[in-house]
Amino acid sequence: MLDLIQNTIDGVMIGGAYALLALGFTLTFGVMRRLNLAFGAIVLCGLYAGAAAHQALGWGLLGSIAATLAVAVAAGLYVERLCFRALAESASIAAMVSSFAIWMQLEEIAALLMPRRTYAYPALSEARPWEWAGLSLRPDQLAMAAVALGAMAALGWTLRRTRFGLAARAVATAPLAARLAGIEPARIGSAMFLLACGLGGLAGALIAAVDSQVTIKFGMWAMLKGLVAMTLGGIGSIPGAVIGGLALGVIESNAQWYLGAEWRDIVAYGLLFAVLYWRRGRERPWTNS
Amino acid sequence: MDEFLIGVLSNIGLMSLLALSAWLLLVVGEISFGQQAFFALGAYAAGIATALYGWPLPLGLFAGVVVGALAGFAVAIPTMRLTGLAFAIATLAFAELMRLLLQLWVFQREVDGERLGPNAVEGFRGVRWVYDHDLSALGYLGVIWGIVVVVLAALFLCERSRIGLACRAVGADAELAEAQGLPAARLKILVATVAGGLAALGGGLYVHLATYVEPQHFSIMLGVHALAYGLIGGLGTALGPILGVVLDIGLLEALQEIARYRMIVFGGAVAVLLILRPRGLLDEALVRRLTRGKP
Amino acid sequence: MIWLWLMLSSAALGQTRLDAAIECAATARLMVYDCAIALADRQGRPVDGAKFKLGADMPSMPMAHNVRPVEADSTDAPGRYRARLELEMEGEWALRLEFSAPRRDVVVKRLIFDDKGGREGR
Amino acid sequence: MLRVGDVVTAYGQLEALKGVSVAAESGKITCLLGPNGAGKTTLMMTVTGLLKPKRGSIAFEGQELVGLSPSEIVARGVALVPENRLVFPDMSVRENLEAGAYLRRKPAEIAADLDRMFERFPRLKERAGQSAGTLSGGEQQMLAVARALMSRPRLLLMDEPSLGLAPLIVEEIFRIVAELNRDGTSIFLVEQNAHMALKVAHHFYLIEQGRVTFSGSPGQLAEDEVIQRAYLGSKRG
Repeated sequence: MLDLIQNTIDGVMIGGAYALLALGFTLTFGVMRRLNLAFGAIVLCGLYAGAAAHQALGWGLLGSIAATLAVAVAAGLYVERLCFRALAESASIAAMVSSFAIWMQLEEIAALLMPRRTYAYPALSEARPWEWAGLSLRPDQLAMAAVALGAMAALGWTLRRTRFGLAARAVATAPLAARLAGIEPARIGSAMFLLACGLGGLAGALIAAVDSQVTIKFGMWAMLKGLVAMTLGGIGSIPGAVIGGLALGVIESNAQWYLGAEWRDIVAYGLLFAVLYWRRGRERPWTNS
Repeated sequence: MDEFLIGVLSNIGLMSLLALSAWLLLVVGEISFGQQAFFALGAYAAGIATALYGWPLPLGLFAGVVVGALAGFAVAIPTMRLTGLAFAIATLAFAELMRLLLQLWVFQREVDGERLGPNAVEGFRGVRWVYDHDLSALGYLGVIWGIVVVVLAALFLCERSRIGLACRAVGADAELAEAQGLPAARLKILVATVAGGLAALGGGLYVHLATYVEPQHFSIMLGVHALAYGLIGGLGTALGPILGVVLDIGLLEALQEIARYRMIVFGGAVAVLLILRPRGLLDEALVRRLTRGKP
Repeated sequence: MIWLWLMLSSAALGQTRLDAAIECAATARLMVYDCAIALADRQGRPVDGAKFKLGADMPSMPMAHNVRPVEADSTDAPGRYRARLELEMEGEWALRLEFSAPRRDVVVKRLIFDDKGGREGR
Repeated sequence: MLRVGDVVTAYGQLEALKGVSVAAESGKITCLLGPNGAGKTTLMMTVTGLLKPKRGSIAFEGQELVGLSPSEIVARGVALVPENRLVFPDMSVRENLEAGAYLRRKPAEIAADLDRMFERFPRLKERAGQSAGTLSGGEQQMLAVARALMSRPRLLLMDEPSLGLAPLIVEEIFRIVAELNRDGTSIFLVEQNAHMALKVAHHFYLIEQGRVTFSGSPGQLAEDEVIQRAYLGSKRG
């Protein structure tokens, strides 16, 4: 029982970061109906920039996170202009494949500039774990979960309470009606795309700071986790992305504990396949948001 | 011929089979991120047949194709009711499951005093039929391209058949095709089966060239490349995916000066190309214009 | 046709298979490594006079990263060879030894490369 | 106020509007009647900038609208109540109305207009917090009208407001149309329901197969014939 609780706590912590990655996909998918395959690579570029700032300029945690966010948004702007803005409405497969090509491009640039296997990222916290009634809690993981939660709350507030959020939800639920109200879906889509890249950068920075390192494989990892978490919660649903992220974290940590590390991802993918099968994979962009 | 060139040409042929597999599904309107799983199944099945049981290569390849096609069929049945992104992610989930299970799978036999066979993350080494039978690199290149040409010829024949036309109709608009009495779901399952077999054929050929495979060969990276080649080359003809592979692996790899920057050049070029031609270089409209007037 | 020819091609040759141990050291130039290769037969006896090329492939993306193979040179030590390899990035690589003598054969070894060098393992 | 001159709009090779000229006068209700597929919705989408005409001009208060984006056209004072009551189903009634005022920047004025809408459409006030997808068809139509009004248009375009609604509700809708007009909004509406439209319109056009085939005031053509042609078109009838 204690194990289950401990695993669930650990799972929720990492699940917060997964949820941010999933939201990155959901926000773009909701407004643009497009899958951004370069999402992981965008996050990777940000993290490499953060690590470079840390290594070359001696920047600390906040500086590195700022560099990560800035470069992730800049890379996002490049991807948005090249792969999404320029392609007509009907060419969603082309936009996806084009973003894949840019994924490869960004990763190659990252590997050329920084060809080492691992780079150090400033640690979130080096405080010792807190022990309580047989449970342990890592302060850095708690901080990660708290920041992720804060970011999600801010996102929720933005969507519900601001003019931009209102417009974004209008575009997501009825794009034609939104245009008739004077909202420009392309502009909202671009802004949402960049916001998603920022959230992805934040999630990446949190995870890299907990691991205090980053490798070239992070981009692919982030993309897969985000995609799986988004789909678990229902493709395109905002609360679904949050629930999917948390669920993925909890499932993974319990599967790892009870079945072994090699089964962790097997359980996650098996469940994903089953969820798609039972829910018939309905796409529910931004419902109940 | 230069060995490096033979190697590159062999890779183009192998990748073409995988790209054709992804392209077939694109033709019926489905995006698959998971064709690498069938490539893996073909590689493991064919390798087991020749290396562990001493089957001749053709029989081993055939075994691989059967396994791949059966798997393609088995996966198609539950996934065909999904559409769009959900289908793509389901194929991804399947392929990753496959890869992770291969990481656990140990199946070894003693052959000539050596333990051979799939060995979890260590992979499957010692598939040396080609070397044991002293088939030259050039000879094996001939085998690969002989098969690619046969496959292409078969696809061209299909393209002009009733099934080919029906597949195009389903790809253009599945609901409309169904309303016209075409069995869209069954056609898609048929295509997924053929695509599974085709990818497995590529995998079987690959393992005998490389002499070894390991599960991480078959990550999503491989599958999405295959998918991208299909779209870049063009959806209009089976030559499209081959053109896509040649452009990437062939042209840029062969120019060694820029090989290090290959993905930077290629990635950017693809993005620009797709803005100009969202259905690829050899898209349906171009193919129609080129073939117009011919019998 | 192809099938027939393959079926008729020679039966398995009785042979001595090779085993290789590889270690690579980083050089002053980034991503360039000096690799030392020890060849032995299955009984563990050093094998001299082999001719082979050393190539590399990234297991995470097969068929795409073709590093042009380099010829390995023999050294004075028994069964020892060396080759200088240039890679595209650090990480996991499958090194492929393609032999033309004593007989055509392939040995594949997986190494992990970092700033110090490349070692076998995961 | 609105002058549409010789507009041709095509979907690929197919010309849906083959040179349409209509005008809507300030302070009046103008009505365009015609059967399904005659090009009514295409004309609405062309005027609002959702479709680009192949040729022709659309002038609003003397300014050319062709080439402007839908958002710029809304900003000039032309708003469309789209066909099929296109509301934002997952947003509340109040949020739907706020979205209608998206281009306006003065919160106080918007709030005042919101109150005015709730006054005019008490049913919407009752359901202000409810999501729009749960409203009845008639309520959704009211919401769509109110949302368009929230942009403070000088010309309100309406695309088949009576479509798929029960007769009683249709009457209410047309009562509101007349009321809005009395309060000073110019209205240009397309309809198939000639009977109701002729009751409120000051001027009407008939459109058949992408061409305007009649222009006049109600009464200039026998109602039976108008109804016949508005439903079926003259060539088939």
